[in-house]
Amino acid sequence: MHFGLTDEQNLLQNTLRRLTAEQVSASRLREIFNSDVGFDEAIWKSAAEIGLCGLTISEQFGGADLPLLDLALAFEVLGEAAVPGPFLSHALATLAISLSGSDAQKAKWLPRLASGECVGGFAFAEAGERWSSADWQIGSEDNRISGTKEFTEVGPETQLIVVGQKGGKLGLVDAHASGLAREAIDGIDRTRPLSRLHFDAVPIEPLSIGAAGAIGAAGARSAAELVLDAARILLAADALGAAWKMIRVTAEYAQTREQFGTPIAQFQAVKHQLADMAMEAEAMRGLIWYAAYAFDNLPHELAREAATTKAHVTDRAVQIGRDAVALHGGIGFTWECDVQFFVKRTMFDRVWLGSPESHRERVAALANW
Amino acid sequence: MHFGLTDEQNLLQNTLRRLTAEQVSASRLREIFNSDVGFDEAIWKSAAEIGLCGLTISEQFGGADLPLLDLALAFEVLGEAAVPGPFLSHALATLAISLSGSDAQKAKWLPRLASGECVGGFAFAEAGERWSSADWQIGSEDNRISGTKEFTEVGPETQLIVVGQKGGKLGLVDAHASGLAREAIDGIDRTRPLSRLHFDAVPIEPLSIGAAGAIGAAGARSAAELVLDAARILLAADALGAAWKMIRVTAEYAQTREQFGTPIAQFQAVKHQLADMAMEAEAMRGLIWYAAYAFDNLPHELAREAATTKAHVTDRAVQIGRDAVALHGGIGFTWECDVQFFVKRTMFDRVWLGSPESHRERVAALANW
Amino acid sequence: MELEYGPQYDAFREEVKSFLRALPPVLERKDFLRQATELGYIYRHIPKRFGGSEQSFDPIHETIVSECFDAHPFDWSWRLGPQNVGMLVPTLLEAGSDEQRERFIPPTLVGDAVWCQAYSEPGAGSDLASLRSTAHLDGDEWVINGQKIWTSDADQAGFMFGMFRTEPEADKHAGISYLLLEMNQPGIDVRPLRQITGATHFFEVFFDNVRTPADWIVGQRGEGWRVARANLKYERSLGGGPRLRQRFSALLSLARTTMRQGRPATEDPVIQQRLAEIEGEVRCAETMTLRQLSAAARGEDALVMLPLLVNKLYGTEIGERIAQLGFDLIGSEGLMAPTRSTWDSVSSSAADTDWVDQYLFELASGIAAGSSNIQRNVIGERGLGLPRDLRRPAPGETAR
Amino acid sequence: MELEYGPQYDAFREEVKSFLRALPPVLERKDFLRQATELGYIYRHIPKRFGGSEQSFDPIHETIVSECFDAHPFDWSWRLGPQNVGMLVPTLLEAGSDEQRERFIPPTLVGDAVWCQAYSEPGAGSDLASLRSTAHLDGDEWVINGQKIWTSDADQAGFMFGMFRTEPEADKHAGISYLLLEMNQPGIDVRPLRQITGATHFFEVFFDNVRTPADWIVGQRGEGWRVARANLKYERSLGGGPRLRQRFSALLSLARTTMRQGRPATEDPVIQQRLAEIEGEVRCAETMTLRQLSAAARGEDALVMLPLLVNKLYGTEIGERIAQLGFDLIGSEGLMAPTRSTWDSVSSSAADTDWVDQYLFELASGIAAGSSNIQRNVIGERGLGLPRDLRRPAPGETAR
Repeated sequence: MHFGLTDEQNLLQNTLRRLTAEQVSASRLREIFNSDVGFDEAIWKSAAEIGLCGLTISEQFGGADLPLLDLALAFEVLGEAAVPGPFLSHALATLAISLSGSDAQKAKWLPRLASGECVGGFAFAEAGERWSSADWQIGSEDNRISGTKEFTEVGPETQLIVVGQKGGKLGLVDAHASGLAREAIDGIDRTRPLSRLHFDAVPIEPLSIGAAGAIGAAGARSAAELVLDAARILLAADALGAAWKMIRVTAEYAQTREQFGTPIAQFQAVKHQLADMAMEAEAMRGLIWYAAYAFDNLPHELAREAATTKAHVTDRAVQIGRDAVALHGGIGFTWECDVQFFVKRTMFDRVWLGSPESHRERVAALANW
Repeated sequence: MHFGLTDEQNLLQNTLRRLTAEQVSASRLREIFNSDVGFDEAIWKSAAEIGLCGLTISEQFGGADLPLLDLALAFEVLGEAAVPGPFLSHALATLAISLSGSDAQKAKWLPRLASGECVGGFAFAEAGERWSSADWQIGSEDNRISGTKEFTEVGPETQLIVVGQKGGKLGLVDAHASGLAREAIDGIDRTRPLSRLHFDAVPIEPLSIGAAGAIGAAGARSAAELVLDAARILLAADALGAAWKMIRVTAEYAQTREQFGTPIAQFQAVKHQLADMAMEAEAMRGLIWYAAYAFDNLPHELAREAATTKAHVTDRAVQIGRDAVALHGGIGFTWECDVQFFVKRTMFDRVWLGSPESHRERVAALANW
Repeated sequence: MELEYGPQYDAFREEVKSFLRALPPVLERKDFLRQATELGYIYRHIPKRFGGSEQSFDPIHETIVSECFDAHPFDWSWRLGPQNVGMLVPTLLEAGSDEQRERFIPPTLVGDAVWCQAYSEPGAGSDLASLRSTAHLDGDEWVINGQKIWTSDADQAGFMFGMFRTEPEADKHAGISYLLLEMNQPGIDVRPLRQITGATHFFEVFFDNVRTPADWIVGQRGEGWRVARANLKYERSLGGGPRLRQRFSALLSLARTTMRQGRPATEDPVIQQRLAEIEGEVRCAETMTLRQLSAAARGEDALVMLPLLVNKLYGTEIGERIAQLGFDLIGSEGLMAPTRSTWDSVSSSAADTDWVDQYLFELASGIAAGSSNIQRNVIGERGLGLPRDLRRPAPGETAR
Repeated sequence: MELEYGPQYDAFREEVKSFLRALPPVLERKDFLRQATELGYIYRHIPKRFGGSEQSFDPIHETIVSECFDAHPFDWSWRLGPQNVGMLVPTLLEAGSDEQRERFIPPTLVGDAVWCQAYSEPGAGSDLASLRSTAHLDGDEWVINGQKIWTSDADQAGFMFGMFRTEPEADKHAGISYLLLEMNQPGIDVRPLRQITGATHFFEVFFDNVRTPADWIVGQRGEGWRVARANLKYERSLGGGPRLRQRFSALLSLARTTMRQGRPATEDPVIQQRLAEIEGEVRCAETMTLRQLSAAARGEDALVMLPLLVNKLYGTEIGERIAQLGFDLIGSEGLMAPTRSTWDSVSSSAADTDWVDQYLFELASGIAAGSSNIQRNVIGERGLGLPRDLRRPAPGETAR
């Protein structure tokens, strides 16, 4: 029995932390926030170099063949540093292909995705809160797809897009195919690209529906469902990292900021609020670990754990963000205060893929309440 | 425009406060709580002497002919002192007869109710959360009623009971009629008698359904509906009194109780909690005034105001009670601490006549949301 | 208790409405202000010799005017910032010299002199006694250095009023003076301050040897703190009831038009509960406002001390809940960048991204109103008679 | 990460289950304890010479035993109060004399010596340093005077351990000693302390010249504070995960059997949201417990410092929410007086009035666990490295 991290997992996080400390400075983030690119090629390349882009991809295709837990731990660090770039969608694309690609598809795409040379995307949501695979309406005919996908974490750098279709099917689309128009959206979180994708008879190459491949055997659930569960867990991990970052930043600020001749951290009202924030944040850590472990090891628990985790963690993380801003006082309300990167990051994590309320409905439905 | 109390209204509250200060001591309350009588004859008589039992009854029948607001103000003081006795049901009985009794019924009962010589009761709820007049199932045949009424604030002292029936009808029953069996219930709030009433072909004398009489003209609503709205407002007023009492007691305690060499009121965590409690409590005062004013003056607003008031005030009052206990520390958790009288009083106010949630549903339904 | 205003006020309301209806569609600010002053609708507390209408105290009258103005579909965008007639003018009336009053009040009332306020500093949020920007006399001029923050209208104002430390030896409050100065001069650097919402409603102002005449001080040296508080007696906050009702109505409209599983969100039981709970709070705020208005009209402010103490914090918390439910209702649209709001846009949210803006904007409300925790201290101390916080003794001070 | 316990632990679990299944339906406490000790299921940290099973540290082993015991439908009502083997025994092992260990530990383990704990006093809640009950030496006996509160089992205990002020000159903590005494003697007055729920789980104990031998002191004079904390190293709170899961299950059963408009409350969207939110919190508590168990088993307590600091307060808040939803679910039954619970009844609520009891009982949880606000201080200071609160300087002390 070991419910904790291995030395390798700690090393993974620390390696990534060193990278972000060097490359993802507050001033770089401010540049990103003052633009609308949501991507930084240098950071992407450095992350790819340490293997981040292929963490769960099988070794035979150039990946590290690690479980989802390790990917979630990496995402915690991405959230902690608000690392810009479509890491989430890239990871989901690699999972989709690993789970349901043919041998040829894997051989063609996974090595390029693992190296980061090819930036993957994942387009699935449709207007009207259609996030879940059961709700997707757009289908393809003769391997050509038409319709609009919303809120995709896809930017100009994206080359390959896994697209969700009616019936929970997945398919591969060249991001630069003719007939595909990308409409950039100014999103709440400018560290992640956001686009609306208009498909007009764009060629799409199907992936098989069932889950087969390097990662787990999850019974009768489709690859699309598994990928969405992974997304729920990774969003939560990202939010945990961002939440802890805001707590640390706020605790430091409270020790330096003086009011009435005293560091505000000495006022109980401030100290207790920080204590409550730390309590909420630390309590979420094991929840994420467990859900990520379930992805690879407890297929029958996965769906419900993932929904609980997404609902709980992203909900509380946003609240932690709001408290962090309030504790900063006026400065917290400015564009110049670093807290904004993380507040908005958690807002994205909370809304993308559906609200806490919708995930709690899912928790109830999955248990037949 | 005057949204405040008149000198007469302040006098009414202060007169009643003097009475409770003299007669409703903590030790008397403790005796009541250690027994299960829910009634104190001496207190009842004193209250009757200053006119409390007939406050809204018309002068021609020996009452003071005051609006519901004045009754609500009196109930605030009853809550503030946790005055034992079925004052609520008595008031509802007088309202029911005033609103829908025949001249003969009024002439027969109102003077005796106004003097307090006759203790009135009101029996309406049925098992399964059937509090609203639309939900009452039990009817009468040939002016005889059979069935069981739950959670009645009726004790051995009660002499006349207004009983709600199917179709929102009301009728009068002699509390000592044969066929009527009173089963005493050990209730959460021992300052109020609680009984289950079993009717077995008990004679019942009908009141007219429509509202007519001394108090207001509220369009098409039945007397039963108006009486229940009055009940909602009076419960809220009682809860407001109890809540403010707990705040004052706790604020005093916080100034005398020392921990770590300092009165605990100097700790921000304590002070801010008390400030939040005071804010919630003071904000409720005008809500109750307005709803009570609506009873007599704004018939079209009444139903929704009464539901909002009952939901909001009793919900927050119980929370104030829980905070008051917590701020008292260990002693607050004991039977010997006076706070328990008021916590339990607000619990009664919250649950009787239906939960805040059910009243919020009503608020939504009445606005056609 | 009587909720009707009575026939004379009803007639007055009709009069104001008629006045507004009779206005031409485009009207110059000055013409409007002149007419409204002549009719006694505005500037009631200001003597006629300074351009006011000089009338007796009547908050119901004021409330009716403000309700009618708010309801009239007029382009009010030229309205003066509240720091002008709401802060500078009463301060001068209370503590200014006759020269200052005559010179500054009349042009301020018609918008010829526009002011900005310089109180807050980056290091001094709620704790104004720790202000560090300084002014020292050099001949017959004050020389000002330092930095102010959260100054609205600094880009368009011709004048500034503010607090500056003039007596470096004196203790805290005692060292601050209240000065007036012209904005259009070298040494003043106005920089927009971008908010978390992306919008820019405020400015930072930097002072590098900025000059103002020696007699542009209001009150005496070291009295700045008292002078700045002088206008408080003119400022009766009647609570945010009407404004919260407006915002709740916008929320309800949003819920009515938001579809969830094919039905309006207002039919979703979870949303119904949240809406009804918020409406209960809004009713509380509205009835607190009514109590305060009534008490003000009758000169019975002592009866509403607690509502006066709590209404700001209470309104802040309701605003937060309205914003949160609005943000939840817009669902995925919450992924969009906020509309760049104007300061007042929160009352009229319509587009989904306005709710993103409001959700972020609400973060400021607890901060802008003076931190909520400080208000809790005040409620506890003045409202419940609790003792003051433990404080750090001054250096060398011996504990008793 | 690996959530399986592994084959040897699985086998051990089967062994414990078999042992329990093989027990006769009625079994004397002593027989049970003797057998369980011989098999090494209990008293692992206690040397054999004092009646323990003296085994190596293995929290997984302990967890399996406790899970199996809890799940077995056995009449456990004779279980010893936690103050006996959980507090007194480790304290003696750590700080007692050999004579004290030999005399008191063996009978305590089999329930022949039953203890009650005397720490809290009416004037000293979370602030134990301000204890006022005294003991002074009179020849070869301590003479004890004062009052203790919140003492469970005082009606049946033959012995008491507690903290008394023996050095009136010394400062706060330094003046307290840890004494043992016999309950059956004149001068001791045990009075039941009725709780807000109406039940009586605790007692007040009054001391009027109560006597105990001079050598019934544990540790040295003035070391009582340190001695009382000595057992902390034996007390590893692994968090309340399993217990909260039990309580959540009871809540879910209640919701399943509560009908609302003809359908189970579990189908009510408002209830579903509340249940799912609470379950999220319960899952957090359960996974924190797992983290702590794993860390304990691997000797890596430093990795779970934060969970150790927060788990009590976190559990308290979840318990409060479970109790509130339960109370809401029972609806009108909330008007009934609470069931007079036993201390442990909260885990097995079935009757509606049990939920009334739990609703009131939860009021105590924040208090019993040491006030929640004090825990927040500890989390802030030890968990986040924040400075200590401002404190009132001692008389005469000069501020720096």
